Amino acid sequence: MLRYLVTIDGHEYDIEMEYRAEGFDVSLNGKKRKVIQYKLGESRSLLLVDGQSHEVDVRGGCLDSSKIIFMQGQEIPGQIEDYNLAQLRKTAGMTTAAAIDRTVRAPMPGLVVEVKVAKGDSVTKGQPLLVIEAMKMENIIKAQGDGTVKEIYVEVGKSVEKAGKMLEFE
Amino acid sequence: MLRYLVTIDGHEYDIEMEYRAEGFDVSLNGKKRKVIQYKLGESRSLLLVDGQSHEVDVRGGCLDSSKIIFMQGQEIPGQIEDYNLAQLRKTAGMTTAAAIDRTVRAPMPGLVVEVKVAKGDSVTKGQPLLVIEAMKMENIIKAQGDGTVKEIYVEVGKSVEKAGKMLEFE
Amino acid sequence: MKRSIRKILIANRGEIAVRVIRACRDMGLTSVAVYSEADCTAYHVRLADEAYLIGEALSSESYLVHDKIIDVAKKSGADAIHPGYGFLAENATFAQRCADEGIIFIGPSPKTIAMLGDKIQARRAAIEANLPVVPGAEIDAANVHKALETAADVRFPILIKATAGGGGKGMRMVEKAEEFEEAVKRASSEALSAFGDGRVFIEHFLQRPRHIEIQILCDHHGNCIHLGERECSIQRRHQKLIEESPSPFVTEKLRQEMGEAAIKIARSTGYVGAGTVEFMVDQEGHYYFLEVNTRLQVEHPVTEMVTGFDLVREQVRIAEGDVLGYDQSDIRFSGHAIECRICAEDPEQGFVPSSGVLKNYRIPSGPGVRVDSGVVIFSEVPVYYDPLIAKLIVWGKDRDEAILRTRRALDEYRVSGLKTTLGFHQAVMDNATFRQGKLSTSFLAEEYPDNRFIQLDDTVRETAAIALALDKFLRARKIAVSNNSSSRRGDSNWKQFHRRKNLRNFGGSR
Amino acid sequence: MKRSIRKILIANRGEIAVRVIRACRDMGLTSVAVYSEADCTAYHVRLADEAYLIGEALSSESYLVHDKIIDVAKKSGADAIHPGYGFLAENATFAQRCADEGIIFIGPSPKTIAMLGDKIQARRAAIEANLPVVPGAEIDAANVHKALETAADVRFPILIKATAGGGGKGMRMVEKAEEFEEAVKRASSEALSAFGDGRVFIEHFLQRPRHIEIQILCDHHGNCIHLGERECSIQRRHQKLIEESPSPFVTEKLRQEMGEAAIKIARSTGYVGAGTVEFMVDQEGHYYFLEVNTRLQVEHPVTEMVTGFDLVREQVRIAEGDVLGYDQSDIRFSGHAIECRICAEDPEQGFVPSSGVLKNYRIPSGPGVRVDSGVVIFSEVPVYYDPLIAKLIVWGKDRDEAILRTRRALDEYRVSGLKTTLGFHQAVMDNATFRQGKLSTSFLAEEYPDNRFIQLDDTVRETAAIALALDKFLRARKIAVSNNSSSRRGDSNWKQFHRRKNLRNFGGSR
Repeated sequence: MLRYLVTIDGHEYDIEMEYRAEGFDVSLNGKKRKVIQYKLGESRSLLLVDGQSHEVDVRGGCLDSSKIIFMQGQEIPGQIEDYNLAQLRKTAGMTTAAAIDRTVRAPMPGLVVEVKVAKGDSVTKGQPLLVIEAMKMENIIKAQGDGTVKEIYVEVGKSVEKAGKMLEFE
Repeated sequence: MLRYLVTIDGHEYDIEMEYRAEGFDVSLNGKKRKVIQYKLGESRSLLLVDGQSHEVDVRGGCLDSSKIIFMQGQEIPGQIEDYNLAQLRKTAGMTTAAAIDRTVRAPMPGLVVEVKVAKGDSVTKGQPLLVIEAMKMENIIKAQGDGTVKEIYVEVGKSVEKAGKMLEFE
Repeated sequence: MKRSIRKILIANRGEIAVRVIRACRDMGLTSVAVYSEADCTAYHVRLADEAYLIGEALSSESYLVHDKIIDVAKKSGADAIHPGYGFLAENATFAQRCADEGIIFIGPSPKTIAMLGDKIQARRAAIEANLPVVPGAEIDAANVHKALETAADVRFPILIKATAGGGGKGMRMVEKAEEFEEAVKRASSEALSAFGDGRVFIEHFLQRPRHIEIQILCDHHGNCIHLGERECSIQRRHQKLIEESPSPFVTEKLRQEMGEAAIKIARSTGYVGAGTVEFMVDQEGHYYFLEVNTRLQVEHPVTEMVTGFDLVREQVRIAEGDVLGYDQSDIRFSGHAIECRICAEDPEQGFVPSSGVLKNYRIPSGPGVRVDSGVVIFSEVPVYYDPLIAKLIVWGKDRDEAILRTRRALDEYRVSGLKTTLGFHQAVMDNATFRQGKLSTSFLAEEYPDNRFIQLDDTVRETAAIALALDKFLRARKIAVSNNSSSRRGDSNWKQFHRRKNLRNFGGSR
Repeated sequence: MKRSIRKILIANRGEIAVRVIRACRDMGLTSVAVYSEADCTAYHVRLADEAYLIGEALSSESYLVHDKIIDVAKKSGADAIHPGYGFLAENATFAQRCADEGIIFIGPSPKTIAMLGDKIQARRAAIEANLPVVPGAEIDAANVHKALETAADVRFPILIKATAGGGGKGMRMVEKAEEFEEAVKRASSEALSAFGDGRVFIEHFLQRPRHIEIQILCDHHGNCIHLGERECSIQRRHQKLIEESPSPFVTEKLRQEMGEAAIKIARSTGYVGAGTVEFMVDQEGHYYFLEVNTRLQVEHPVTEMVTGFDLVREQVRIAEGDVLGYDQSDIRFSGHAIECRICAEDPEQGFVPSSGVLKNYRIPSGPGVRVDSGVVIFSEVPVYYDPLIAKLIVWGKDRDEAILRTRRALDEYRVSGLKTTLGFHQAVMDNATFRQGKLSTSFLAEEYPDNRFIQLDDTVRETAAIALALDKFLRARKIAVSNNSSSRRGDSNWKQFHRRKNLRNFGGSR
């Protein structure tokens, strides 16, 4: 039997799981579930949870604690940890949250049509930083917080890839 | 420039082919064709033959001379040889045809419900040999020629795979 | 009388299970699938709200076991069972069992099923209702001598049919007395294995008849209407392959006559639910009663396309005790619909079944195109069941448009990993006799005596030849490049080509 | 006058090119595709009978270049050009060029396009034809002071629109005078880059209006009919997302009035072809003329579903000089249709465009479901063009059935590799206000002020949690087995499980 702490959409689930010949015995926050799994491919499978049918697709690296579950046309991000490790971490007061990113990345691929700030500028939250044209629409990228521009990685007239670094704050 | 002899559905094509920056120059039995190819996957591609659009899928091992081309919902078997080798072979009077098979194979997967002959029996062309039930239909397998039964590989009540050996003539 | 249905168990698999599950969703009802071990990952299991394993692959261990189906119905709290077609759809014992267990069986009463399922009784009922029938009689397969006498009375050629059966199983056409004995034995044995009942009967075989059937709907309150006809003449071995509505042969007058005949037998047998009254129609337009199918037909979608009705919804409403709510004068027909049955079969090899995994599977869509499919990409088509994997149903404003559109949709369809009847349907859509609407159940035998359907034209052959040459050419270039990568001459050209090729390789293999 | 069309060049890409190619096939005509370097393997290229490369990815280098399109038309021997929507569809210069070259442009005359394409002139025409219009005026973006005065006359809130444009491009809503200057500049610059024409005009902004439009068909012989309305109120930033026909708001009387108004402006401007007259309708049922779109609309299929017409076929017939052959009294409406635009956008991130390769792509089908898709599995969605990848169009006998069926079809749809609006559409179909038909162009802002569409329920969250735990559990078991394969205890159980797993692994990875 293995025990995990799973977080989905802000909800925590304490899951205990055991394999039986006729399916998996699952305890989900203490509620018993019978789960049958049929593989549909590399990452896709059909789950029957107490008979309820769900097609799911779990994507992400083998060792990642953050994964994405595709189901019912939706993409659901989730985190998983060994239950005991999670308890230890919680007791020690650590957090799994990533450090706050000082890097401004492109929310979409597109063409840089305007850079409204220069290196060294102080900007305030909500101030327009750049304008990107994508699919014939101009999109204004605004500052998510206050800060000073440390570096600009893009140029007007050049294209930028999705999640490409555009600008960095100090 | 490379030259091939291709056989499709009993028709022979003498094909010369050369790569150019803007597409392939093809001579097909002397007729000039401009061919552009875009890959769609491992074996599938889009061919534009003088602008005419065709989605094709060429299946078969790298070194096989016999391949299957899927196009327009059809499966087309074809053979290809180096043109000069083909000429040599023809001059020498050799044939590429496979030896006639004395083995009776299952035309479909199914359940053997009757074996109508025994080892050592002489059979004549058209004589029923076995009955296979597949998808709720009984299918009678008949002898394709005259012969003597050398070996029977199947049993009543057992299933047989597609192309599985069922019976052999001497 | 009014009983509400909230949850339906579908006692079937494949495309018809998917069809009924879709109807459940469209009505806001909960669907429960059952599946055998061969169908663990089948599309109907994936699509249903709930799914339960009921046994081994053989249908006699799963889909046909009354107890297992009833158990799941109770366990899941289903109010009703939809049997689809085949399996338990025309099984009076099962329908009675449902009634005894307090579960609604979506179909006519056990009594009606039993009576109409027995072809002899059905024939008798038709005669009593003044419907024309072809000469025929019951025979005893064990007493061949007597049977042969009866056959002579009925007149050769004759057709042997399973008394308990349907769907062409156990059916045999016999032209001469000499072939009779073997055929009766074979038909009786097939009938026994398919229906657990070896009884057979014989009928005079009409020359080049059309198969035309009438869709009926009858409620619990005595209302009964018909939804026009379907022509199902394109058959092989009594298996329908292509169906359409309206029939290119049927006039408004004939439609009305046959419709009234269908309603007459429905009324005389107390029919409730959706049903089909099948007729043979000779080339002069005389029609003869064939049988009543007490279930949803495979080809029901062509009627849906020309009438706008959802027949599964109507079945459910009738089962709930609803009043039809419309009468014959409300029924409107619009345009023309054609259905092609896409089977895992090799038409060029006498339609032998094919099974395996669908390595590629892409359905057509767009204006007027509907696909009722039991499979998706990577589905496995098991050997155990009917080879029908999907139905392509196409609507056009007239028959010509429907044919061209069907041809287009067939071209867009992509299946690999299995042999299918796609190429066969392409051939029929291009066939001049078919286009002229000159149909009969002898169509295939007359038009394609050697089972050769696929005629390659020059363009296809030439393109295939180029594709093959190009494939070999590119492999040779690849080898040449890796053997000779330091050579300067020609290299730049090759590199450029290679770069372009990569740019354009949007394939799935990377 | 009668000119026969045998071969059509489609001067477009994506789903609309596929739509027109399908119509060509359905009519037995030959189709010619053009494509940019970003579209080498696009579905429209694969589906067309012929295809020609016309330049680099940027549409200004390919799909918008008149010379290149005309060249291919001549080279391929096309009789006619279908422009789809966008690109050259409402370009009078291009339409004139076609006429000069002797190629049929499938659309109205260059003069009509030019006149109706200029929103100021179109507005004037509407006023002359006695159609109600909202207060508005042209402004000079360079003279902001003067423009602001005009804006005050028109009354805030106002809407800034591109004079030459359509499809919401360059459109800006301004609530207060302070925001006016920046908005005018931005709108004018967008208009310039999108249409090569920076002119803008302003209109009073109606509170919570509905967007309702009338489909018209007019032939060369003075016949003009309408095919009812489409309601397109579900919009964001003036981009339509969901359309339906009929409108849940429009009564038979209003339909007749608006239909007659649409025909009036069509007649007064000598309109020929398929077109759309757009109106804003306030909550009291007063309608105001908005503009005429001189082309096929993205949302034309909902009209096709409820009328049985193939609008592309009608466009071709009209272009050939055919007489309509039916009048207003022949038009019948049946049932209800809904269209969902499936865009490569992330609704949760303010609908930012998404691009990439479709790793999985499975379209729904079955009763009443149509998908007009420009992509197939493994297609690449490039960054250069409109994010619309497909349209789901669903028919039901009434609005309730259409909504439930749309919900079902959305659930069956599978896309991975890209973010799409599928989840957004699921949310709207479940929305109580939408279900009640209480629509306005403010719907999204009012119902989803924070752009959060996806609400996970307990079952989905719990199942996702189990899926994640199971994924990790199975990896752990795998590692345990390979580390401990000589251990006897527990091994047999694992082996059995492993065997079963293999048996059931029908996946694509093997």
